[in-house]
Amino acid sequence: MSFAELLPLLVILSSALASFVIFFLRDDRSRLRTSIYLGGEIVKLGLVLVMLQGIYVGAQYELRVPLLPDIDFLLQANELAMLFLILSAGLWLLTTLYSIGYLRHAPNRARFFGFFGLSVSATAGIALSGNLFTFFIFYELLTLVTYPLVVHRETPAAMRIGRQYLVYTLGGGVVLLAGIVSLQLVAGSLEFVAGGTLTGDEASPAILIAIFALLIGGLGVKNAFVPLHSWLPAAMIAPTPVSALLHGVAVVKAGAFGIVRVIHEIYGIELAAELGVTLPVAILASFTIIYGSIKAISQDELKKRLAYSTVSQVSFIALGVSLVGYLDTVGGVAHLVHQGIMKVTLFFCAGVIAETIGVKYVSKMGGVGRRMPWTMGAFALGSLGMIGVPPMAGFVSKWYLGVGAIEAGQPWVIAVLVTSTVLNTVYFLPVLYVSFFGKPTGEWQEERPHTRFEADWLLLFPTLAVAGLVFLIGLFAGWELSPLGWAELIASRQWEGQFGN
Amino acid sequence: MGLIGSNWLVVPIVLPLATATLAMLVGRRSAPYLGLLTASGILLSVAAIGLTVLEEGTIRYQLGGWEAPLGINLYADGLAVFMLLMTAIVGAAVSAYAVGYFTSRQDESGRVAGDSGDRSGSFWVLWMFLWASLNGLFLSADAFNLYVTLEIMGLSAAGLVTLERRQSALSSGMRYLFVTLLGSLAYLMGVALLYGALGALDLATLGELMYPGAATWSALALITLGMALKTGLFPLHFWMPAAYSNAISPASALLAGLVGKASFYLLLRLWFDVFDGGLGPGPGQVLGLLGAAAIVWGAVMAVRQRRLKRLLAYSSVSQIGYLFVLFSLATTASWGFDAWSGGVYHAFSHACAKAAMFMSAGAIVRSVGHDDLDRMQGVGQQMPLAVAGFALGGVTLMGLPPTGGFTAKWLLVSASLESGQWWIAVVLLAGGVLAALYVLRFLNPALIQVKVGPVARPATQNLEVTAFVLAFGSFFLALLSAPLLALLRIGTPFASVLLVGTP
Amino acid sequence: MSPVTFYLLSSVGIFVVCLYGLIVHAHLIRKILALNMMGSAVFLLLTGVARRGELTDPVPHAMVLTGIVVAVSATAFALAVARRLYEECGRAYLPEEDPEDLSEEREG
Amino acid sequence: MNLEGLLSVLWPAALVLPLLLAAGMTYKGTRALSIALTPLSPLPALGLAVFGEDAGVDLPYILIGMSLGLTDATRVFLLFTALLWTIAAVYARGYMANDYRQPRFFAFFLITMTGNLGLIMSRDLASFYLFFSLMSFFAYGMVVHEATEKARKAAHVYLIMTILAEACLLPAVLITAGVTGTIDLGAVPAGLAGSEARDTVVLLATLGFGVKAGAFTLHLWLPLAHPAAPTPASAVLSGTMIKAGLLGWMLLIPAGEVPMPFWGVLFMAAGLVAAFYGVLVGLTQGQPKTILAYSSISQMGFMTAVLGAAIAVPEAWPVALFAIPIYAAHHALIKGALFLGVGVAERTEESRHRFQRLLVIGGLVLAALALAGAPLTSGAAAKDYLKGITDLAPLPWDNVLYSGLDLAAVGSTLIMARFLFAVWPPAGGQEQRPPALLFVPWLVSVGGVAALVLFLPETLAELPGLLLTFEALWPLAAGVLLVTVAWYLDRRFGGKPRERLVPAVPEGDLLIPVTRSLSLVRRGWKSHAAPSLERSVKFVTDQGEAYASELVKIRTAADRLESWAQVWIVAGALALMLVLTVLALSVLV
Repeated sequence: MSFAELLPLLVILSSALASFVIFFLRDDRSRLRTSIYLGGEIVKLGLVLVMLQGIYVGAQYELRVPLLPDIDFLLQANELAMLFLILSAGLWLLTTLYSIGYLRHAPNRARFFGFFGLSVSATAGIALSGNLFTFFIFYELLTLVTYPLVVHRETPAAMRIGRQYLVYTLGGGVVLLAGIVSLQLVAGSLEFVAGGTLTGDEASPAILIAIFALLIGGLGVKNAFVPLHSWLPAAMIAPTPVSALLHGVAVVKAGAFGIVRVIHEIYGIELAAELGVTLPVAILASFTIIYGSIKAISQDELKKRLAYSTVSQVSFIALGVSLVGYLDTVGGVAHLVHQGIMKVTLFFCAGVIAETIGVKYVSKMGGVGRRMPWTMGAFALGSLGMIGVPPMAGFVSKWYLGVGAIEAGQPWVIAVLVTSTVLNTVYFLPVLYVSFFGKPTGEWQEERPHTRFEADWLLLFPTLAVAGLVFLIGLFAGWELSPLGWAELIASRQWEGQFGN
Repeated sequence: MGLIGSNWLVVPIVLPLATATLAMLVGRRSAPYLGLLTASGILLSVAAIGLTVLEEGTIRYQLGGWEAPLGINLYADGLAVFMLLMTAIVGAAVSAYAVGYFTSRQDESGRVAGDSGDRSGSFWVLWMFLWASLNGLFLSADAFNLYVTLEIMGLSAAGLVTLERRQSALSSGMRYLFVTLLGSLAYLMGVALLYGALGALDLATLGELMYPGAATWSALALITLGMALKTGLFPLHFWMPAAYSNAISPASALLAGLVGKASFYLLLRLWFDVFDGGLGPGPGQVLGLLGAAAIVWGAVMAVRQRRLKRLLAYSSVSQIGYLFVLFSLATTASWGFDAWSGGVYHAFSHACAKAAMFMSAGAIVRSVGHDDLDRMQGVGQQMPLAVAGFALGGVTLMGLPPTGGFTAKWLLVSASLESGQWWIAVVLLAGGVLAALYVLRFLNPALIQVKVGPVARPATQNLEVTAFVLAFGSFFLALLSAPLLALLRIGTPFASVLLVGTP
Repeated sequence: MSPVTFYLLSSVGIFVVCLYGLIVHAHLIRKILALNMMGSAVFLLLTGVARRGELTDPVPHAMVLTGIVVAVSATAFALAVARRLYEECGRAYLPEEDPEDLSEEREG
Repeated sequence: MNLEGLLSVLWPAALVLPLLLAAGMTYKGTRALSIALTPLSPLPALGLAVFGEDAGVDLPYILIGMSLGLTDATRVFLLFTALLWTIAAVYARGYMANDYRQPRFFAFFLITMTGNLGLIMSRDLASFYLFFSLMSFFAYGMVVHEATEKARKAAHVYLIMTILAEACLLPAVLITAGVTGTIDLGAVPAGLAGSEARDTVVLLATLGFGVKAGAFTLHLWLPLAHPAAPTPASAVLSGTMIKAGLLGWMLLIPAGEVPMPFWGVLFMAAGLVAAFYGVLVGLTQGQPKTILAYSSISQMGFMTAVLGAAIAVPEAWPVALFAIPIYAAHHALIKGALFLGVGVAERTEESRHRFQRLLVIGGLVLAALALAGAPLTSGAAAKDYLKGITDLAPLPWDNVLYSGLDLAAVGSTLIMARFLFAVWPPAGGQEQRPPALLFVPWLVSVGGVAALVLFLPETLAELPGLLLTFEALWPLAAGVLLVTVAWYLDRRFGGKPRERLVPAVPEGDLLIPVTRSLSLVRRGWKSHAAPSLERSVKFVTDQGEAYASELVKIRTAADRLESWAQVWIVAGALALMLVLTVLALSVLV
């Protein structure tokens, strides 16, 4: 087996092995655990960077193992995969540091970090899958390994929510599986091919549409399309690092990423447009965007508000790729990264605040801005990004989506964008206002002693780092290695010629 | 090579028989070691048989050199080896588990049982007989030998259920005994009719001579009835929950994992090798329909249970449904092999997973002293490995990748969609979600943390480890799909389909 | 009606009647007896089948012999279990429901 | 390093420097230095405005490709904007000297300034939008700074209006980029002119920038926010930031490409209404800063109306491109001087220094005269330039505009008189001087106002002809006459007619009915819609519960069925059925 074949596997295994070893360490051996874990992470990040460089200069990484008749287990790195991969691997490192601070004195850390690493491995697998079959394997694995994280607190409420989580995601998986099997029967191939595997001659349009509906319906659960979204706000019962990386990024993105793959590399944008299936997806996404925002307004619990905001924001990705245009595809794909980083920032902030001074509700955030200016500053960056204020990352995505929608002849999308912007403002600005200009409602519930920094440095620094990223990747979006630049690379290299222009 | 290779076939039958006899003689002290030794011997021989079959194709062995119809013929094709392998793996795991199980002084209800050593000895004898009969059943090439192995299997299985001297165990064992005897008699009646009509017992010969007629139809009906009873196909599963849940846990693991699969295997073998696909599409449809109903009904009832082992028993009712679905799918059409191999693959993965789950459940029940689901709080804290083993097994039941359940489900769903019976696909897929529900029925209370867990009970470390290892191993069964499916292709009744179907 | 048919019909008759007996009789000994009789019905059929051709076919006889051995051991085992059940709970009936199934009482 | 090299560094530096200083406010160690350096931060931009003609710089890696540069019109904008921010920054140092929230104020001040300068310097849509929203959102921090009830309310209204404005601007910008396929501001109007989306974009731009420019009906926030902010902030809010809206219109509306009579008329009408409305409402106000805010509305009305003429008639566009920036510069400097003067006058009230008091009064009067367009001031020239367009306006509007502007100038005189009455520093009092940091920048701004005439694009010889006209004189004279009469009457009747004739219009005028109707809607929702909604929700949940109890029934039925199937007879019957079915089917099928 050559290095090029092995590399994708190594990327997945590096985190999985580290996590696996951790399961068998006693809970109190935190130093050993941390070093193994961080070692795994650094190895993984290094491998990913090697791969990134290779992909950039045009190398091929592919691992193919036959598994079922006519179906291979296929790992394949390409530009799109790298985008998701680098997002998950990079944020994983920061989230780990954050988690170490977050769980400093909590029980069951070995289990937590173990499953956390496995989740990241599953995410890497999702990114690197070369066909829908492999994708599905990792997609379901992700469901499984995130379940213990959702119920990590092991309270009756957590268990109840864990059950809901599993039923929703497994239900979605089942539908997706039905779609994948049908696709295999119809097309005989599940591979992701630039421009689409399907030619449209395999079966009647009605069947192709039905399969598309199954695929999107299945992926839509993780992507949290309304009305399949209610697991996401509920899953906020998990510890904050989980909410941040997994439910803010990995799990929902798995759905969104799948939708990108299905539309662009299974059906191909032309066939999808011909079948008329893209518009319903766009409408569904738009509805989700608006519904999520409206629900977010009425949430007093900060994490819930952020969760509904996730519901809303993730659908921008689906919206972008389903609009059949070059620019909005770029915008949607770039939003994959942008939304991830912004949402991680916001969740980190929420976690820092809850951990440091015990404030979890927006209505009680008066004066937080004065007590924790850095944290709230980071929150401000993240929320301005979500609103789409330039030069934050969110603006860049919205710009591409909007301009692309016009170019693609779908002006109604502008209305969606604007409504979402206004609604985002309505639910984010009060948070900022209350925390910066409001008066404290009383003593903080459980204030940790004020150290040199306003909070535990392991919590604070990753937060500031991601907040800085929100700003930088927006500001330097024009750079060719920025997420946007990479998204353009994807669109131009992988899906070239699919678009009319 | 041929001589040595085919001689291997005898080992998995003779070795446990010999051990059983020896175990009666040596007593309870050394019986476990004998058992473990046998288990490893069987594993070895099965591996050897498997390699031979993979290399050289099917093997036929004539015991003592006597030819059919008088002599006893052994026959190993891909399917038989597959089942042997399943039995060897699960059997070895259960053996290891049993060693730990019987060294502890207390029985499951927590009372000190004076006769536990006694039971240990009987367990090993019965289990070795059972193993011999299972291996014999998989390797038999004629209908009457199948009856004999079936009876030995039924009797030793019923013996295992009644090992426990509790009223509930005895009465459910009794009921099980009646059912299994009735099933065997129905089967024997069918064989008698077949012999009357065709004048042969060798399966291959029967298959060649088969014609539709009153006798063969009746034989089919009787054999189906017998095997459906013994496997516990809905709605004839009435004996199953009690038998599985009241037996001691190693026995439950064997019953649910292997015994049910053996009678299913028998039906499968006769259905496609002898009856040429059930003499027409009709009967298969009935079984498929009942299988689909079983999936739903079993799962619904499993969710409704209040006791852990009954939950597992009903889960078996549901999972057995997956096996029978293949009868309505596996025809000579291009998807036939998919359906057939999917069902068989499901048997394998379910055997491993369910055995592991029963083993975990046994460890838990032993440790906390009851199997009341509502009082499982804190178990996850106390016995993480057992709960993890249970959960991993549960994932197989849900049919998620990378477990074997996924491969099976993929193949079955694929076949059902291809054959146009999409409603079966719906049931199969919904079954996975229902499985998640009943697995959570246990996990939900078990994972809840409590300040003070249930009082520490006897150490069950070994039991937990065994259960976990089996569950963990079976978790990755989908990754072995390619070699295992290649094995199944050898001597499959769908060879003609394969030539046409797959490139 | 040829002798074979006669044997066949009577065997089926006995089988069905005994099956009925197995199902409706609650007493364990009756059930065991019913099972035994069913076995005999099958043996009857087999012996009938053996007489079908010009020559007597030895194979069914071998089967009957083996079957009798099996039936004997099964009966013995069943009787042993029935006896033990009687010793444990003082009755020779099977409860229609699993006693631990729906009982509210829980161990503890 | 040659000048070009220096310039290419200066472009980004002009934007980065203030941001760096703003960042410096966050850390204790650098705070004092940052505050001290704040007045220097607009200087690079000022330098660019002076020397940076025709130059520019492209920064493709920023955002979607940032491009900075200046045109003739924006150069004027940059010039007065940078100048006023510099003056305001110095002034703010004095004004804020004793305020412990100083760092926060300066951080917002600097970022808002970056936005204001950046939007003028950007030559691409995205950067323009970036800086525009940067300015809009961060100005909130300045408005709310005093944290009084009034300031909070003002900031609240400001924020809501700003968000609504952004909600219009975002689509306007997106649609523009989408239909024109370019983000180059120089190419946008041409691309937009022929497209179908033109009217949509113009509508959205009108609304979006109209909020900032204080266009009639969109001005609700302005009379609240401008006075509520600290004085240096008021000066830049009213002086320069308000002009950003105007600039936005000029950049995005494809005037000069195609005639757009409808939009032209709308702008002209709205502008004139605002010009008078501002005056009328302003006259009723008592607070000097509020009066100035209304005056700004009125003055922006002038410019809006003239812009309207250029929108309607493409030929007028070059003239407008020349006249409007000059008028904007003129108004910006004067408004700055007036607002800053309010602060100075406040602190001069109780001073015994006669000279200083005279100086203050003199300066304020000078600025007021200039605003009213008195002869010899820049006002006369600026208004003259504006009038140059009226000839080109479509038919009835040329006269309407012409006389409208004159009449409005009368109004300006009145409102300035009202202002002077309000701000007039009383004589006598204690020994206290305004700090030099307030006084000096104000003096500079007044000097700027006075000297503005010298920088007009005319030769010195032509100036008197331009500045000493009857046209400039008569509105002033009429205004002064009216004021005198009013003053006399007021004195004569002891203020009663004023009370009776002049209704007390609350600050924010139209905002009151708007909020009332909103609260009416809310009450309606609470009393009617919400209960019925609750009822329907309850109905649904009731149905759900009923369904759940049905489910329980089904469940128990299932349990019963299951235990029934365990009865031997039932099981036997089922087995028999199975046999018969298999048999029947194998025979039949």
